[in-house]
Amino acid sequence: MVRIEFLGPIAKESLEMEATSLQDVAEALSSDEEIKAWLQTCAVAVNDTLVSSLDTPLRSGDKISLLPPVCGG
Amino acid sequence: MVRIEFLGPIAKESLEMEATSLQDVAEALSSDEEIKAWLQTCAVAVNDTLVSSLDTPLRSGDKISLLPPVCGG
Amino acid sequence: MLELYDNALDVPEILRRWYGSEAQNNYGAFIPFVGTVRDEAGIEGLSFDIYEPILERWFASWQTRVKAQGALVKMAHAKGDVGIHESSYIAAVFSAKRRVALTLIDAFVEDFKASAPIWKYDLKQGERYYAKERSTPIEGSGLLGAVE
Amino acid sequence: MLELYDNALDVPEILRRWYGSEAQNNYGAFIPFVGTVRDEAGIEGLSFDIYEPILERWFASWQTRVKAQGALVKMAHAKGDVGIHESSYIAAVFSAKRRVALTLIDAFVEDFKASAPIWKYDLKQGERYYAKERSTPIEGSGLLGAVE
Repeated sequence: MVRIEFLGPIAKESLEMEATSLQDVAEALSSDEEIKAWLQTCAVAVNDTLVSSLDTPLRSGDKISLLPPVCGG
Repeated sequence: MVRIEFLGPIAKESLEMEATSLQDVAEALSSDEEIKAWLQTCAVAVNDTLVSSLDTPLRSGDKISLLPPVCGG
Repeated sequence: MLELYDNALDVPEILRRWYGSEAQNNYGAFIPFVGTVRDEAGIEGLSFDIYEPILERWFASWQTRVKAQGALVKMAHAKGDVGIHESSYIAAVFSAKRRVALTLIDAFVEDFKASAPIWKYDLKQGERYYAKERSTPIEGSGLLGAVE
Repeated sequence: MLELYDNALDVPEILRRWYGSEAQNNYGAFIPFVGTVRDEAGIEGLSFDIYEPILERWFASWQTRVKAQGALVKMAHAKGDVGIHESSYIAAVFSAKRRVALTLIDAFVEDFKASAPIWKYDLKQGERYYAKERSTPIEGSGLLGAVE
């Protein structure tokens, strides 16, 4: 099981799922209409490191974070 | 009579001379070996406004200032 | 030196402390950037969410980068609500030379705006509204949206 | 707002006062630049001469220029001797937007170095030595040297 966290303005509780890569996570989240709208503009971190490939392998216990567009300052 | 002031590190008392243009001032100062060494690197102000032409006319009572290279801060 | 505060920053106190802490360390230039909430668009203030683990990593990577140039960065940011004319953000660079400091404060503040995991909300009638139009997708965003 | 002081600047006090004086004026960005005397080349400190009439005109022209962009500049500088690790110079920009403020503080500080009628001396064993090698001729210099 991996854990998915939605940060900032995404009004969604975190959830857990079975996944061996980000590809699996992408497919699962795309089926949720509410989340799907955010996917185009969100960055993704695995265990608090930003990642850039869907092939990123996942292990049980990993934390995946979705980071929507930012505006600090 | 115009008054010539030497600013900052130029160790020279101010002086007065007859002059109707900066050309006259340039010629007079060039004959002073101590001052001549500064002329190539000094900016010139007439009555506290920087000027860029030797043809600048002068009137009696004008103040001419020589500003050597600067380094504020 | 990354400092997070609940609500508005005490700007004079933070600047005094940062300046004092480096005063004997032979930096010739100190440039703080202070961000203040403007009275605009009928807001009562702004509110901020911060995801601290990634902010700390982002900040640490900057500290390493500027250290290679003999410089130092500091940053303070507010969490939660900050009223109009109060300050939410201070960044600062210390370096030996002015040119390095001027270049780094610009690069740091711009990358902060583009990359730091902080979300801004307008406060209107006590409610938070995500400042979506003023927000920037972090570089590499959209990864999970590439799947059909 | 051009302030000249005998000897070193009280940085926290000046920053506190400048920040406070503009806090309600809806500027979103405040960027001070603080210059501090470095311990280098065996100096005991630096010393400064200022020609105030031309400095005031130079500063006033900058104030007019930044005002056209909705911004504000302030500056403080030391006259006379300033010791190692003490501050001799503060410049600051206030503006609505960060991009304007970042661009203006850079341009202001660089033009200050190139144009402000201030002369710097190294202090060694109580004597002043003109910092000739670090000094810059003001634009248009050499006018009187063009005569044969």
